[in-house]
Amino acid sequence: MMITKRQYFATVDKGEQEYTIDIVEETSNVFTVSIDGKSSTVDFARMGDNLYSIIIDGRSYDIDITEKGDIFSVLMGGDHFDVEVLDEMKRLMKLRTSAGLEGRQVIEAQMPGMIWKVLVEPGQEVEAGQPLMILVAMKMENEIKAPKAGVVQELFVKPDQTVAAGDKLAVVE
Amino acid sequence: MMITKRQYFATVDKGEQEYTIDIVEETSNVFTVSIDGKSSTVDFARMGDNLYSIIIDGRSYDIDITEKGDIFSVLMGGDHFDVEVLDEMKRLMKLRTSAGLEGRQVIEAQMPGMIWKVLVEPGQEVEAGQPLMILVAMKMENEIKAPKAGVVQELFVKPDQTVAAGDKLAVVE
Amino acid sequence: MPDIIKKILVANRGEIAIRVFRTCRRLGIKTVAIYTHADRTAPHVRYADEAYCISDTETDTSYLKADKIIEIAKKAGAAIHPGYGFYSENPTFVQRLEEEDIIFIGPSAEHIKLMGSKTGARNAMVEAGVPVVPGTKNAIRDVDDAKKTAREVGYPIMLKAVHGGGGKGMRLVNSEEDFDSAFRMASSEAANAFGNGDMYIEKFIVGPHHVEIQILGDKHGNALHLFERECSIQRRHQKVIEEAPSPFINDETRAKMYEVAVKAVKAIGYHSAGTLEFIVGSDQNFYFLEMNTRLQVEHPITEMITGVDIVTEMIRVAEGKTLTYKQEEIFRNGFAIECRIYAEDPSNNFAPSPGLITVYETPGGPNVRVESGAFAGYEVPLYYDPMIAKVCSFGKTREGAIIAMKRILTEYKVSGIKTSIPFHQRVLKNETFLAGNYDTSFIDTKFDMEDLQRKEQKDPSVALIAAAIKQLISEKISAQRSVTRRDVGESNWKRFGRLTSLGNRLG
Amino acid sequence: MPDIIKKILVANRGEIAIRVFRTCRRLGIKTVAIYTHADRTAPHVRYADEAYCISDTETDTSYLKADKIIEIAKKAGAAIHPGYGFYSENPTFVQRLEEEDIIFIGPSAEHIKLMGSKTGARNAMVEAGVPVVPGTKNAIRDVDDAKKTAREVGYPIMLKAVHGGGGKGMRLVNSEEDFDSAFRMASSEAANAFGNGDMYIEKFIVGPHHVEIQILGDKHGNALHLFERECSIQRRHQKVIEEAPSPFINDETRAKMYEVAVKAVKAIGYHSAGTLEFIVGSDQNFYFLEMNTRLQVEHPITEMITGVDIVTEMIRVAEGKTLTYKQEEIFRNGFAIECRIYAEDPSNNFAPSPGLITVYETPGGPNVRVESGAFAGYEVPLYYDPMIAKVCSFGKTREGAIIAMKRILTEYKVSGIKTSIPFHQRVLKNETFLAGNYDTSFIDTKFDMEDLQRKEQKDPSVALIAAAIKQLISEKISAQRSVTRRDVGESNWKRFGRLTSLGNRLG
Repeated sequence: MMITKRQYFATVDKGEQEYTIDIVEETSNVFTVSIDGKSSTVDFARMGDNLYSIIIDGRSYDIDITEKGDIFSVLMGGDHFDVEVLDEMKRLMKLRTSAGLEGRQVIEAQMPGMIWKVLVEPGQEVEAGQPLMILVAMKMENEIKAPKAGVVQELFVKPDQTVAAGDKLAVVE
Repeated sequence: MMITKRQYFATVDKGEQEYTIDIVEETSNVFTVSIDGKSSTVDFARMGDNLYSIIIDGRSYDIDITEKGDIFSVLMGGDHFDVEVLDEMKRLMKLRTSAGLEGRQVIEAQMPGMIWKVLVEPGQEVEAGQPLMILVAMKMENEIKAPKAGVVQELFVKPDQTVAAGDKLAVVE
Repeated sequence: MPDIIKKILVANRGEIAIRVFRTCRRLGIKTVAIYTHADRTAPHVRYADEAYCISDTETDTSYLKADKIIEIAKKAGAAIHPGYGFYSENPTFVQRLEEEDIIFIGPSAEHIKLMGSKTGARNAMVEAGVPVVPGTKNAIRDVDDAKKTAREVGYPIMLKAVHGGGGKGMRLVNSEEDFDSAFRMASSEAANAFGNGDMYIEKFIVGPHHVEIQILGDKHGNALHLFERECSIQRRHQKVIEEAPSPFINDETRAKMYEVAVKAVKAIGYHSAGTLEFIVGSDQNFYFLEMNTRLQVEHPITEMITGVDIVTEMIRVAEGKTLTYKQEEIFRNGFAIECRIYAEDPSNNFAPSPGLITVYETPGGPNVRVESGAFAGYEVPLYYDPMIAKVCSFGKTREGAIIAMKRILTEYKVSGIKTSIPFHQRVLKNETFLAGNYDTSFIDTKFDMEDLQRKEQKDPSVALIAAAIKQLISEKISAQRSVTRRDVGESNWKRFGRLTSLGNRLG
Repeated sequence: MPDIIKKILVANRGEIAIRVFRTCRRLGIKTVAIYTHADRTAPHVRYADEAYCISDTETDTSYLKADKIIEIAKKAGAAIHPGYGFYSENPTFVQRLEEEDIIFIGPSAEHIKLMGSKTGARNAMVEAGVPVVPGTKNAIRDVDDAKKTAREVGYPIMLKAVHGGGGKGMRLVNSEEDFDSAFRMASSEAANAFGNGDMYIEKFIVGPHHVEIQILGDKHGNALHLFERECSIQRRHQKVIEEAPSPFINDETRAKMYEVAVKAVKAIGYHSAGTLEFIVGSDQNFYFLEMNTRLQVEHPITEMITGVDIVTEMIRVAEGKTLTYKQEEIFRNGFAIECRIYAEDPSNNFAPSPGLITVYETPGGPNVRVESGAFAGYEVPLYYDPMIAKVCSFGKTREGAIIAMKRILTEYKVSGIKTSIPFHQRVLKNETFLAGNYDTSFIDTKFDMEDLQRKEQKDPSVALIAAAIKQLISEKISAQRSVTRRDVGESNWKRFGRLTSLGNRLG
């Protein structure tokens, strides 16, 4: 069996602190994971679609991991962590893009639903927090607000359109 | 959408009676099924791996269907039916093989387990019901018996070997 | 002669349809489900003996199809139970059933209508001797008269706009000296907002609790109460946790509330199950708010502390029978708590989270009751209420019920969508909640979002480890994908097993 | 000073490990699981706070690893609960724990040893005034003496071979005139079979019932009973359905049994949970069979009718505390039934059915308790007991518990493996069972295989329709497979959804 080694850089809940993680796959299911040099033996087993049993040096955890790109939403015992895990290349790319595109905000749907009303037009100036449109899901109205002041560059949706979580709704720049 | 039509011939619990079934897929999920000419409208929806919700002319059934080749093990409300469903070609083939291979019995494992003991040798004459081997599963010993008198032609397993349900164990002819 | 009900159509969906079907299955009554196209795979459809689609088109998601429902019920020979919501408090629908000679498992159209009108309900209750929130209800014409009323009602009082709503044109007045200026400002605000400056006076309830009394009545003049439920834990005016009995009211208040509730039910001749909602002040005074003329979401906790099956009683009453019990045969045993599980993401401001449920493990063991409308493989639709289940715990003491619920929630696993389970877990750790000393402002004032964000486990190491390994496995699977292609058609679970071992073993 | 237990290792697996962990989680006690390589994905592993593998190799499936278990318990600082089976009645193991200063949550090694010996147990019970099955136990030397004994014991009697077993060398004697010939034949049969023709006499119990009394004792001389369980529904000497209380014994018998059980427990100074098993004849006479010095599989039904958490009491007793309750504080409320769900195929002579569980929906609603060791995605291993879960129902009456159980079993969905659920559904419809009038011969004499084969639904139309549509869909999927290939790596459930719609929509 080939041994896999990887190094990742991770942040938690969009925090400042960056953790360096080194992983070695020792045998089937068993990994050695070091976080900033502190090493643990980890037995990792899948229980169901997103459900995992993880044993770290004898501690047993029942964890739900939802993967969305490089962001892992980790739910354990009522605690929720959003962990971004990047390898060196992705980390470099991210540093570059976040420098370059700061002024341009792509607004994505945070939940699936139906666009009930669109309140702005392309070219319109908006303030930070100004509602752009109203999305209805499960009998509740949700205002989609401008994350910053700027001009509405693009609108990707129309009223009565159904959207999935993650669909692009608008661009404010 | 293409409409699918099929004709099948079915038996229940290895019984004598043969049913002629005509199916037409009307729209997505909806079928018209005739059994010996008696026709019903059927709404068929999958709920889980083997779990189906079937609505026949307004009657709702919660059914578990396990498929094994052309035999469908149907569990509904505590009732269990083994239904063999063949098209015309398979039906003809079956009639021929059962005539041709009557004397040759392939014994398959009815359950997964471990072969604990093999009690016969190739070439040995056995009586109907004579134990050929003992299979252990879940702390229970299960005797595998000769389905008919004959000679052990082949043995496919050895002691301590693990077998899956459906694995060939022996041939008695 | 009582009508024997042999078949029941539940004009509802999800957990409450299943709840009613459970009683039917126990009693040997046949069941009929209705469903929309979007709900074809909802669990109430396969639970029922019969199921009929009521959608006109594939995109029609409405359950408000009186004509179709009536047609189905007539054809099937079924009585109708409305559940909650939808047609449950619609007098026109009930009236039509009466005309069509279909048994409605609920109160009469008149009672629904009476209690559906705020004024009608208030007047009926005042007549029956039930206390209501003191005040005038009429527009203030003379300020001195109004002050006299305010003195009688007792400060603090609220000045409210007669034509108001949405919190505007309201002013809290703590003492008489503030009355004049408050009245001027509120009246002018109301005039601006609603084009009318008329104001009325209502007593302001300090530390308000939402306490409700479950009642049952039959058509023979019998009525009884099944104790109270405390429903003060609300978020956006939605109840989220209820408990029975109330940890707040004292036995004297309890006894008084039971008495007036039963008296009122008898006075108006109400039959079937119903609930009188009260606002109770920190001084234990209680005032009628409204009466719900239906089975409530939170009825299971009452069933758990009394052993009474409320749906069975509703069916009996609809058949014209008397209630199974007399008041003196009803005993309260222990404490029960209900958590409403919503398909919402508590870590993302409770955004709705519909979608495919991939893992669904419900809690087991003792002292638990789950009323669920979900299962693994179920796609929670966009179109309906986000409540997917109710989970209830029981204990000999309140503390016992709480620690049971904590244990129970740790066993409730839902993947694929987000649920409010972590929110409930936080509430169950909040000190004000544990002390049983909360009012309706709890979520806003005592349980702040910090409670929700706070982590039991401050160290993120385990999460980091889990995420990093998952990333490694995902990378391997994509690498694998680029070199291999697999057949379609193998069992879903076989494939799942293979992917798992692929993830675990490939190196 | 009592030892406070802060952590518990359960030297067991599956549902009983989880059962004990549930109480620990409620009490705030940390938990330790042990597991074999084959059980890495068993649910008790992820339920615990800590988990340690005890397998020496990948193929080692044994849980009998005293050295490792002791080492883990010492390192973790945990007390040990044995569950049932494995080390639960092993005095050597318990002795070692006592030596190693590890708290054992169970009785003392001496009591286990005493009750593990048939003769020792019998003598101790006789001494404590507990009735045992009358007979000689010594080899018959003189036929006339033996006849005298038989007369005293009362016909019918059994002649049994002293060195016998497996049902051989036994003879039922109905009256004295048959004694001589029966003795000659049985003795000669025994001589042939076992090389020794010695025989003894035992009373033959007509219509025997298996009734057991649950007891609790502490280290301070307190003992109490938690009423009885009726366990006469057995298949191949395995209990399959138990109920509490017994529908058979009368109140006089009940009272006598409770009294002798508690007296016996006090007489021998037993502590922790235990069960006295009795055989009760159709004449209501009862005789001690054996004492189980452990938590029993069927303890939940006793918990349901008493509200006592037996595991909590075991932990208290192990800590040196007194029992929570006095006898007069224990009340019996209602009826409870347990069905043991086995991974066995009742339509194939109860062949073991291990394998991957693809759908696992446990029953919800009121009056149910599920103790399960399975979940969707779990592969039931070959190596262990086939019991995957216990499901219990509660009712105010026995009939109520039975109809609740019927409803409950219809909601229990397990796909991928076969289970004994349909078998239980048949038993619950059997008239002898419903009458509560069964003895230990029930499965063989009253519930024949015809009961099992009989179908509710005689018309196979629905099954034919279901199978034919499934065949059509499978044919389409294989046709599709031969023309398309799909990527690996998509979500398991996404793929499931796609396959479903493929099956449903492709034409």
